Amino acid sequence: MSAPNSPKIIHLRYFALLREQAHTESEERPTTAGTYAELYQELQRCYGFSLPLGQMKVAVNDTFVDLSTPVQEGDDVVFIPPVAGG
Amino acid sequence: MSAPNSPKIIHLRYFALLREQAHTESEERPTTAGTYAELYQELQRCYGFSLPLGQMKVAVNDTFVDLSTPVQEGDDVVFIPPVAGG
Amino acid sequence: MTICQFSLAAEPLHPAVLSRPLAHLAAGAFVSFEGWVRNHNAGKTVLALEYEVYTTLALKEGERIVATAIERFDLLGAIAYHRYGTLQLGDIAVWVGTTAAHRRQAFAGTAYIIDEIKCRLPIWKKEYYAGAPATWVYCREHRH
Amino acid sequence: MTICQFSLAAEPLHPAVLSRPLAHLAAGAFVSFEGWVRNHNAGKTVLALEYEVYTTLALKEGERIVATAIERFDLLGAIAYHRYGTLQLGDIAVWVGTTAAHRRQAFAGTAYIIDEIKCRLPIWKKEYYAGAPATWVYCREHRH
Repeated sequence: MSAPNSPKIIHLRYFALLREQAHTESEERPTTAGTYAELYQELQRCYGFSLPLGQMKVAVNDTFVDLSTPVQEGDDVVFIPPVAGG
Repeated sequence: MSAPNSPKIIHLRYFALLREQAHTESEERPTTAGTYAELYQELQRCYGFSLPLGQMKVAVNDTFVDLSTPVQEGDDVVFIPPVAGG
Repeated sequence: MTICQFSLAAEPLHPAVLSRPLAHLAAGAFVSFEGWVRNHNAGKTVLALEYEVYTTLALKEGERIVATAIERFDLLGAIAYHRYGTLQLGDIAVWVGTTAAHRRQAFAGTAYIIDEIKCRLPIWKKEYYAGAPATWVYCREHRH
Repeated sequence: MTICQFSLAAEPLHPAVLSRPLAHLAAGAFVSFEGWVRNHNAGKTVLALEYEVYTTLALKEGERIVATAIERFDLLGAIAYHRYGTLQLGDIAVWVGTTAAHRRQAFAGTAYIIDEIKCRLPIWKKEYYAGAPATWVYCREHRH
Protein backbone atom coordinates (compact mmCIF):
# COMPACT_ATOMS: atom_id res chain seq x y z
CA MET A 1 0.00 0.00 0.00
CA SER A 2 2.80 2.45 0.88
CA ALA A 3 5.70 3.29 -1.44
CA PRO A 4 9.16 1.89 -0.51
CA ASN A 5 10.76 3.84 2.34
CA SER A 6 7.58 5.76 3.10
CA PRO A 7 7.11 5.78 6.90
CA LYS A 8 4.97 3.18 8.62
CA ILE A 9 3.04 4.12 11.74
CA ILE A 10 3.58 1.72 14.63
CA HIS A 11 2.54 1.68 18.27
CA LEU A 12 5.35 1.35 20.82
CA ARG A 13 5.14 0.53 24.53
CA TYR A 14 8.07 0.88 26.91
CA PHE A 15 8.80 -1.01 30.13
CA ALA A 16 11.35 -0.76 32.92
CA LEU A 17 14.64 0.90 31.95
CA LEU A 18 13.38 1.68 28.43
CA ARG A 19 10.34 3.43 29.87
CA GLU A 20 12.56 5.48 32.16
CA GLN A 21 15.00 6.42 29.38
CA ALA A 22 12.22 7.22 26.84
CA HIS A 23 10.34 9.22 29.51
CA THR A 24 7.11 7.72 28.21
CA GLU A 25 5.08 4.52 28.48
CA SER A 26 3.93 4.47 24.86
CA GLU A 27 3.88 6.38 21.61
CA GLU A 28 2.61 6.26 18.03
CA ARG A 29 5.66 6.58 15.80
CA PRO A 30 6.28 6.84 12.09
CA THR A 31 9.40 4.94 11.09
CA THR A 32 11.29 4.02 7.96
CA ALA A 33 13.16 1.21 9.74
CA GLY A 34 13.05 -2.02 7.75
CA THR A 35 13.40 -4.48 10.65
CA TYR A 36 12.88 -4.39 14.43
CA ALA A 37 16.64 -4.41 14.90
CA GLU A 38 16.88 -1.22 12.80
CA LEU A 39 13.93 0.24 14.70
CA TYR A 40 15.70 -0.35 18.02
CA GLN A 41 18.83 1.37 16.72
CA GLU A 42 16.71 4.32 15.61
CA LEU A 43 15.18 4.51 19.12
CA GLN A 44 18.63 4.26 20.68
CA ARG A 45 19.75 7.30 18.72
CA CYS A 46 16.54 9.14 19.66
CA TYR A 47 16.40 8.32 23.40
CA GLY A 48 19.95 7.24 24.25
CA PHE A 49 18.87 3.74 25.33
CA SER A 50 21.85 2.31 27.19
CA LEU A 51 21.07 -1.37 26.59
CA PRO A 52 22.78 -2.81 23.49
CA LEU A 53 20.71 -4.43 20.75
CA GLY A 54 22.30 -7.80 21.63
CA GLN A 55 20.47 -7.83 24.99
CA MET A 56 17.12 -7.03 23.48
CA LYS A 57 14.15 -9.21 22.49
CA VAL A 58 11.07 -7.92 20.72
CA ALA A 59 7.38 -8.79 20.95
CA VAL A 60 5.03 -7.77 18.16
CA ASN A 61 1.29 -7.95 18.79
CA ASP A 62 2.00 -9.78 22.06
CA THR A 63 4.13 -12.51 20.46
CA PHE A 64 7.91 -12.86 20.54
CA VAL A 65 9.40 -12.46 17.06
CA ASP A 66 12.90 -12.36 15.66
CA LEU A 67 14.59 -8.94 15.57
CA SER A 68 15.19 -9.42 11.83
CA THR A 69 11.43 -9.51 11.13
CA PRO A 70 10.23 -6.66 8.81
CA VAL A 71 8.33 -3.84 10.47
CA GLN A 72 4.62 -3.81 9.52
CA GLU A 73 2.29 -0.82 9.51
CA GLY A 74 0.07 -0.80 12.62
CA ASP A 75 2.21 -3.21 14.66
CA ASP A 76 2.05 -3.11 18.43
CA VAL A 77 5.75 -3.31 19.34
CA VAL A 78 7.42 -3.93 22.72
CA PHE A 79 11.17 -4.18 23.12
CA ILE A 80 11.98 -6.55 25.98
CA PRO A 81 15.04 -5.63 28.02
CA PRO A 82 16.61 -8.41 30.17
CA VAL A 83 13.93 -9.80 32.50
CA ALA A 84 13.97 -10.82 36.16
CA GLY A 85 11.06 -12.85 37.42
CA GLY A 86 10.96 -14.49 40.82
CA MET B 1 29.55 -61.55 85.95
CA SER B 2 27.87 -64.47 84.15
CA ALA B 3 29.62 -67.68 83.07
CA PRO B 4 30.15 -68.28 79.32
CA ASN B 5 26.92 -69.34 77.64
CA SER B 6 24.82 -68.53 80.68
CA PRO B 7 21.71 -66.66 79.48
CA LYS B 8 21.57 -62.87 79.40
CA ILE B 9 18.30 -61.07 80.03
CA ILE B 10 17.44 -58.48 77.41
CA HIS B 11 14.44 -56.30 76.74
CA LEU B 12 12.91 -56.61 73.25
CA ARG B 13 10.38 -54.34 71.52
CA TYR B 14 8.60 -55.26 68.30
CA PHE B 15 7.20 -53.01 65.61
CA ALA B 16 5.09 -53.49 62.49
CA LEU B 17 5.29 -56.96 60.92
CA LEU B 18 7.53 -58.29 63.73
CA ARG B 19 4.98 -57.14 66.33
CA GLU B 20 2.22 -58.89 64.44
CA GLN B 21 4.17 -62.10 64.00
CA ALA B 22 5.42 -62.16 67.63
CA HIS B 23 1.90 -61.32 68.89
CA THR B 24 3.45 -58.95 71.41
CA GLU B 25 4.84 -55.42 71.60
CA SER B 26 7.67 -56.28 73.99
CA GLU B 27 9.18 -58.94 76.20
CA GLU B 28 11.95 -59.63 78.67
CA ARG B 29 13.89 -62.55 77.25
CA PRO B 30 16.80 -64.68 78.42
CA THR B 31 19.09 -65.58 75.52
CA THR B 32 22.38 -67.36 74.93
CA ALA B 33 22.78 -65.75 71.49
CA GLY B 34 26.26 -64.26 71.06
CA THR B 35 25.38 -61.49 68.55
CA TYR B 36 22.25 -59.66 67.46
CA ALA B 37 22.31 -61.63 64.19
CA GLU B 38 22.17 -64.85 66.20
CA LEU B 39 19.44 -63.39 68.41
CA TYR B 40 17.32 -62.59 65.35
CA GLN B 41 17.74 -66.14 64.07
CA GLU B 42 16.64 -67.44 67.48
CA LEU B 43 13.54 -65.23 67.33
CA GLN B 44 12.82 -66.37 63.78
CA ARG B 45 12.75 -69.98 64.96
CA CYS B 46 10.56 -69.01 67.92
CA TYR B 47 8.01 -66.77 66.14
CA GLY B 48 8.37 -67.73 62.50
CA PHE B 49 9.43 -64.19 61.45
CA SER B 50 9.12 -64.14 57.67
CA LEU B 51 11.65 -61.37 57.01
CA PRO B 52 15.19 -62.67 56.34
CA LEU B 53 18.10 -61.49 58.48
CA GLY B 54 19.55 -59.72 55.42
CA GLN B 55 16.66 -57.20 55.47
CA MET B 56 17.02 -56.45 59.14
CA LYS B 57 18.72 -53.64 61.05
CA VAL B 58 19.04 -53.49 64.81
CA ALA B 59 18.94 -50.66 67.34
CA VAL B 60 20.33 -51.19 70.83
CA ASN B 61 19.50 -48.64 73.51
CA ASP B 62 18.02 -46.38 70.80
CA THR B 63 21.14 -46.40 68.63
CA PHE B 64 21.72 -48.29 65.39
CA VAL B 65 24.46 -50.92 65.81
CA ASP B 66 25.94 -53.61 63.61
CA LEU B 67 24.20 -57.00 63.71
CA SER B 68 27.54 -58.59 64.57
CA THR B 69 27.74 -56.65 67.88
CA PRO B 70 27.79 -58.93 70.97
CA VAL B 71 24.60 -59.11 72.99
CA GLN B 72 24.91 -57.40 76.40
CA GLU B 73 22.90 -58.13 79.55
CA GLY B 74 20.14 -55.55 80.02
CA ASP B 75 20.16 -54.24 76.46
CA ASP B 76 17.04 -52.62 75.06
CA VAL B 77 16.84 -54.22 71.61
CA VAL B 78 14.69 -53.32 68.61
CA PHE B 79 14.96 -55.13 65.29
CA ILE B 80 14.13 -52.76 62.46
CA PRO B 81 12.31 -54.30 59.52
CA PRO B 82 12.38 -52.37 56.20
CA VAL B 83 11.01 -48.88 56.80
CA ALA B 84 8.67 -46.64 54.81
CA GLY B 85 8.51 -43.02 55.81
CA GLY B 86 6.71 -40.37 53.78
CA MET C 1 -8.97 -32.97 35.78
CA THR C 2 -5.56 -31.36 35.44
CA ILE C 3 -5.18 -27.91 36.99
CA CYS C 4 -2.96 -25.62 34.85
CA GLN C 5 -2.91 -22.02 35.97
CA PHE C 6 -0.72 -18.93 35.84
CA SER C 7 -1.75 -15.62 37.41
CA LEU C 8 -0.39 -12.17 38.13
CA ALA C 9 -1.32 -10.70 41.50
CA ALA C 10 -1.37 -7.14 42.79
CA GLU C 11 -2.03 -8.24 46.38
CA PRO C 12 -0.09 -10.45 48.89
CA LEU C 13 -0.07 -14.19 48.15
CA HIS C 14 -1.48 -16.74 50.62
CA PRO C 15 -0.04 -20.18 49.80
CA ALA C 16 -2.61 -22.13 51.85
CA VAL C 17 -5.34 -20.65 49.66
CA LEU C 18 -3.44 -20.88 46.37
CA SER C 19 -2.67 -24.58 46.72
CA ARG C 20 -6.26 -25.65 47.40
CA PRO C 21 -7.28 -26.38 43.78
CA LEU C 22 -4.39 -28.88 43.57
CA ALA C 23 -5.98 -31.35 46.04
CA HIS C 24 -6.17 -34.64 44.15
CA LEU C 25 -6.57 -38.14 45.58
CA ALA C 26 -4.20 -39.67 43.03
CA ALA C 27 -1.43 -37.28 44.07
CA GLY C 28 1.26 -38.57 46.41
CA ALA C 29 3.53 -35.55 46.27
CA PHE C 30 3.13 -31.79 46.41
CA VAL C 31 6.14 -29.49 46.02
CA SER C 32 5.92 -25.73 46.38
CA PHE C 33 8.41 -22.94 45.84
CA GLU C 34 8.15 -19.43 47.27
CA GLY C 35 10.42 -16.60 46.23
CA TRP C 36 10.78 -14.19 49.15
CA VAL C 37 11.99 -10.59 48.99
CA ARG C 38 15.44 -10.76 50.62
CA ASN C 39 17.14 -7.99 52.58
CA HIS C 40 20.35 -8.29 50.53
CA ASN C 41 21.56 -8.79 46.97
CA ALA C 42 25.07 -8.67 45.54
CA GLY C 43 26.41 -7.16 48.76
CA LYS C 44 23.83 -4.37 48.95
CA THR C 45 21.10 -3.87 51.55
CA VAL C 46 17.73 -4.13 49.84
CA LEU C 47 14.90 -1.97 51.25
CA ALA C 48 12.05 -2.86 48.88
CA LEU C 49 11.44 -3.80 45.28
CA GLU C 50 9.12 -3.18 42.43
CA TYR C 51 8.00 -5.48 39.64
CA GLU C 52 6.81 -4.02 36.36
CA VAL C 53 5.03 -6.47 34.05
CA TYR C 54 4.01 -6.65 30.39
CA THR C 55 0.70 -8.26 31.36
CA THR C 56 -0.64 -9.77 28.13
CA LEU C 57 2.60 -11.44 27.14
CA ALA C 58 3.47 -12.45 30.73
CA LEU C 59 0.16 -14.30 31.05
CA LYS C 60 0.72 -16.06 27.72
CA GLU C 61 4.29 -17.03 28.60
CA GLY C 62 3.37 -18.03 32.14
CA GLU C 63 0.59 -20.34 30.98
CA ARG C 64 2.91 -21.84 28.39
CA ILE C 65 5.56 -22.53 31.07
CA VAL C 66 3.07 -24.22 33.40
CA ALA C 67 1.53 -26.29 30.59
CA THR C 68 4.96 -27.44 29.41
CA ALA C 69 5.88 -28.51 32.96
CA ILE C 70 2.68 -30.56 33.29
CA GLU C 71 3.35 -32.35 30.01
CA ARG C 72 7.09 -32.86 30.49
CA PHE C 73 6.95 -34.09 34.10
CA ASP C 74 3.57 -35.85 34.02
CA LEU C 75 2.14 -33.58 36.72
CA LEU C 76 -1.38 -33.92 38.06
CA GLY C 77 -1.59 -30.16 38.45
CA ALA C 78 0.49 -26.98 38.55
CA ILE C 79 -0.23 -23.42 39.61
CA ALA C 80 1.99 -20.35 39.62
CA TYR C 81 1.43 -16.79 40.82
CA HIS C 82 3.67 -13.77 40.36
CA ARG C 83 3.26 -10.50 42.24
CA TYR C 84 3.73 -7.10 40.61
CA GLY C 85 3.90 -3.56 41.97
CA THR C 86 5.81 -2.58 45.11
CA LEU C 87 6.85 -5.40 47.50
CA GLN C 88 8.26 -5.22 51.00
CA LEU C 89 10.99 -7.36 52.62
CA GLY C 90 9.70 -10.85 53.39
CA ASP C 91 6.84 -10.65 50.88
CA ILE C 92 6.24 -13.63 48.62
CA ALA C 93 7.14 -12.46 45.09
CA VAL C 94 6.33 -15.74 43.38
CA TRP C 95 4.55 -18.94 44.39
CA VAL C 96 4.68 -22.23 42.47
CA GLY C 97 2.94 -25.47 43.46
CA THR C 98 2.80 -28.80 41.63
CA THR C 99 1.40 -32.24 42.38
CA ALA C 100 2.30 -35.62 40.93
CA ALA C 101 1.97 -39.29 41.74
CA HIS C 102 5.62 -39.36 42.89
CA ARG C 103 7.95 -36.80 44.41
CA ARG C 104 10.66 -36.68 41.69
CA GLN C 105 8.12 -35.41 39.17
CA ALA C 106 6.82 -32.73 41.51
CA PHE C 107 10.33 -31.53 42.43
CA ALA C 108 11.37 -31.41 38.76
CA GLY C 109 8.14 -29.70 37.70
CA THR C 110 8.33 -26.97 40.36
CA ALA C 111 12.03 -26.33 39.66
CA TYR C 112 11.37 -26.10 35.91
CA ILE C 113 8.56 -23.57 36.37
CA ILE C 114 10.54 -21.22 38.61
CA ASP C 115 13.66 -21.49 36.39
CA GLU C 116 11.61 -20.49 33.35
CA ILE C 117 9.72 -17.75 35.20
CA LYS C 118 13.00 -16.17 36.28
CA CYS C 119 14.48 -15.94 32.81
CA ARG C 120 11.61 -15.88 30.35
CA LEU C 121 8.65 -14.04 31.81
CA PRO C 122 8.44 -10.39 30.61
CA ILE C 123 8.63 -8.91 34.09
CA TRP C 124 11.24 -6.53 35.44
CA LYS C 125 12.56 -6.04 38.93
CA LYS C 126 13.84 -2.75 40.35
CA GLU C 127 15.64 -3.04 43.65
CA TYR C 128 15.80 -0.11 46.09
CA TYR C 129 18.93 -0.07 48.27
CA ALA C 130 20.22 1.66 51.36
CA GLY C 131 22.85 4.16 50.20
CA ALA C 132 22.95 3.19 46.52
CA PRO C 133 20.83 4.08 43.50
CA ALA C 134 17.86 1.83 42.66
CA THR C 135 18.69 -0.62 39.88
CA TRP C 136 16.87 -2.79 37.36
CA VAL C 137 18.38 -6.21 38.05
CA TYR C 138 18.09 -9.14 35.70
CA CYS C 139 18.49 -12.83 35.15
CA ARG C 140 21.85 -13.53 33.53
CA GLU C 141 20.33 -16.23 31.32
CA HIS C 142 17.69 -13.88 29.80
CA ARG C 143 16.08 -15.79 26.91
CA HIS C 144 12.76 -16.69 25.34
CA MET D 1 19.24 -18.05 64.16
CA THR D 2 18.99 -21.30 62.23
CA ILE D 3 15.78 -23.26 62.73
CA CYS D 4 16.42 -27.03 62.80
CA GLN D 5 13.42 -29.09 63.80
CA PHE D 6 11.98 -32.58 63.38
CA SER D 7 8.67 -33.63 64.95
CA LEU D 8 6.22 -36.53 65.01
CA ALA D 9 2.55 -35.58 64.95
CA ALA D 10 -0.58 -37.50 65.94
CA GLU D 11 -2.89 -34.83 64.50
CA PRO D 12 -3.39 -33.37 60.97
CA LEU D 13 -0.61 -31.08 59.70
CA HIS D 14 -1.28 -27.46 58.73
CA PRO D 15 1.56 -26.24 56.47
CA ALA D 16 0.75 -22.55 56.84
CA VAL D 17 1.33 -22.88 60.59
CA LEU D 18 4.33 -25.22 60.35
CA SER D 19 6.29 -22.95 58.02
CA ARG D 20 5.95 -19.82 60.16
CA PRO D 21 9.18 -20.26 62.18
CA LEU D 22 11.15 -20.27 58.90
CA ALA D 23 10.40 -16.61 58.11
CA HIS D 24 13.82 -14.99 57.67
CA LEU D 25 14.66 -11.72 55.93
CA ALA D 26 17.89 -13.12 54.45
CA ALA D 27 15.99 -15.97 52.78
CA GLY D 28 15.19 -15.63 49.09
CA ALA D 29 13.78 -19.14 48.60
CA PHE D 30 11.43 -21.43 50.44
CA VAL D 31 10.75 -24.96 49.16
CA SER D 32 8.25 -27.29 50.76
CA PHE D 33 7.35 -30.92 50.16
CA GLU D 34 4.12 -32.59 51.24
CA GLY D 35 3.56 -36.34 51.04
CA TRP D 36 -0.15 -36.98 50.55
CA VAL D 37 -1.99 -40.27 51.14
CA ARG D 38 -2.79 -41.48 47.61
CA ASN D 39 -5.79 -43.56 46.56
CA HIS D 40 -3.59 -46.08 44.71
CA ASN D 41 -0.30 -47.93 45.02
CA ALA D 42 1.21 -50.66 42.84
CA GLY D 43 -2.12 -51.15 41.03
CA LYS D 44 -4.21 -51.50 44.19
CA THR D 45 -6.91 -49.16 45.51
CA VAL D 46 -5.78 -47.72 48.84
CA LEU D 47 -8.50 -46.98 51.44
CA ALA D 48 -6.43 -45.72 54.37
CA LEU D 49 -3.05 -46.21 55.97
CA GLU D 50 -1.39 -46.49 59.29
CA TYR D 51 2.06 -45.42 60.42
CA GLU D 52 3.72 -47.11 63.36
CA VAL D 53 6.79 -45.37 64.72
CA TYR D 54 9.73 -46.17 67.00
CA THR D 55 9.51 -42.74 68.60
CA THR D 56 12.84 -42.28 70.40
CA LEU D 57 14.97 -43.42 67.50
CA ALA D 58 12.78 -41.70 64.88
CA LEU D 59 13.23 -38.35 66.64
CA LYS D 60 17.00 -38.86 66.85
CA GLU D 61 17.28 -39.89 63.21
CA GLY D 62 14.89 -37.17 62.05
CA GLU D 63 16.84 -34.43 63.81
CA ARG D 64 20.08 -35.80 62.38
CA ILE D 65 18.64 -35.75 58.85
CA VAL D 66 17.45 -32.13 59.17
CA ALA D 67 20.75 -30.98 60.72
CA THR D 68 22.76 -32.67 57.96
CA ALA D 69 20.65 -30.98 55.29
CA ILE D 70 21.22 -27.56 56.86
CA GLU D 71 24.97 -28.07 56.94
CA ARG D 72 25.32 -29.70 53.53
CA PHE D 73 23.13 -27.25 51.59
CA ASP D 74 23.81 -24.09 53.60
CA LEU D 75 20.15 -23.69 54.55
CA LEU D 76 18.87 -20.83 56.69
CA GLY D 77 16.34 -23.17 58.28
CA ALA D 78 14.64 -26.56 57.89
CA ILE D 79 11.63 -28.16 59.53
CA ALA D 80 10.08 -31.59 59.02
CA TYR D 81 6.97 -33.22 60.47
CA HIS D 82 5.83 -36.84 60.13
CA ARG D 83 2.37 -38.09 61.03
CA TYR D 84 1.75 -41.40 62.78
CA GLY D 85 -1.39 -43.41 63.53
CA THR D 86 -4.27 -43.85 61.08
CA LEU D 87 -4.43 -41.50 58.08
CA GLN D 88 -7.17 -40.96 55.53
CA LEU D 89 -6.89 -40.40 51.77
CA GLY D 90 -5.63 -36.91 51.02
CA ASP D 91 -4.08 -36.42 54.46
CA ILE D 92 -0.59 -34.95 54.65
CA ALA D 93 1.67 -37.76 55.90
CA VAL D 94 4.86 -35.73 55.89
CA TRP D 95 5.73 -32.06 55.56
CA VAL D 96 9.21 -30.65 54.88
CA GLY D 97 10.10 -26.97 54.51
CA THR D 98 13.49 -25.34 53.98
CA THR D 99 14.74 -21.82 53.35
CA ALA D 100 17.97 -20.60 51.81
CA ALA D 101 19.42 -17.51 50.19
CA HIS D 102 18.97 -19.11 46.74
CA ARG D 103 16.53 -21.62 45.30
CA ARG D 104 18.95 -24.41 44.32
CA GLN D 105 19.94 -24.88 47.96
CA ALA D 106 16.35 -25.01 49.16
CA PHE D 107 15.32 -27.49 46.44
CA ALA D 108 18.31 -29.74 47.20
CA GLY D 109 17.79 -29.50 50.96
CA THR D 110 14.10 -30.37 50.85
CA ALA D 111 14.70 -33.27 48.43
CA TYR D 112 17.49 -34.62 50.63
CA ILE D 113 15.33 -34.54 53.77
CA ILE D 114 12.39 -36.38 52.21
CA ASP D 115 14.69 -38.94 50.54
CA GLU D 116 16.32 -39.73 53.88
CA ILE D 117 13.02 -39.77 55.79
CA LYS D 118 11.61 -42.30 53.34
CA CYS D 119 14.43 -44.80 53.68
CA ARG D 120 16.03 -44.20 57.06
CA LEU D 121 13.44 -43.13 59.61
CA PRO D 122 12.24 -46.06 61.79
CA ILE D 123 8.60 -45.73 60.80
CA TRP D 124 6.44 -48.35 59.12
CA LYS D 125 3.48 -47.97 56.80
CA LYS D 126 0.60 -50.41 56.54
CA GLU D 127 -1.70 -49.88 53.59
CA TYR D 128 -5.35 -50.96 53.66
CA TYR D 129 -6.76 -51.91 50.23
CA ALA D 130 -10.11 -52.58 48.62
CA GLY D 131 -10.32 -56.32 48.02
CA ALA D 132 -6.77 -57.27 49.08
CA PRO D 133 -5.12 -57.91 52.43
CA ALA D 134 -3.49 -54.98 54.24
CA THR D 135 0.27 -54.91 53.71
CA TRP D 136 3.36 -53.40 55.33
CA VAL D 137 4.97 -51.61 52.40
CA TYR D 138 8.54 -50.40 52.40
CA CYS D 139 11.16 -48.30 50.75
CA ARG D 140 13.27 -50.46 48.46
CA GLU D 141 16.45 -48.65 49.49
CA HIS D 142 16.00 -49.38 53.24
CA ARG D 143 19.26 -48.39 54.94
CA HIS D 144 20.64 -46.55 57.93
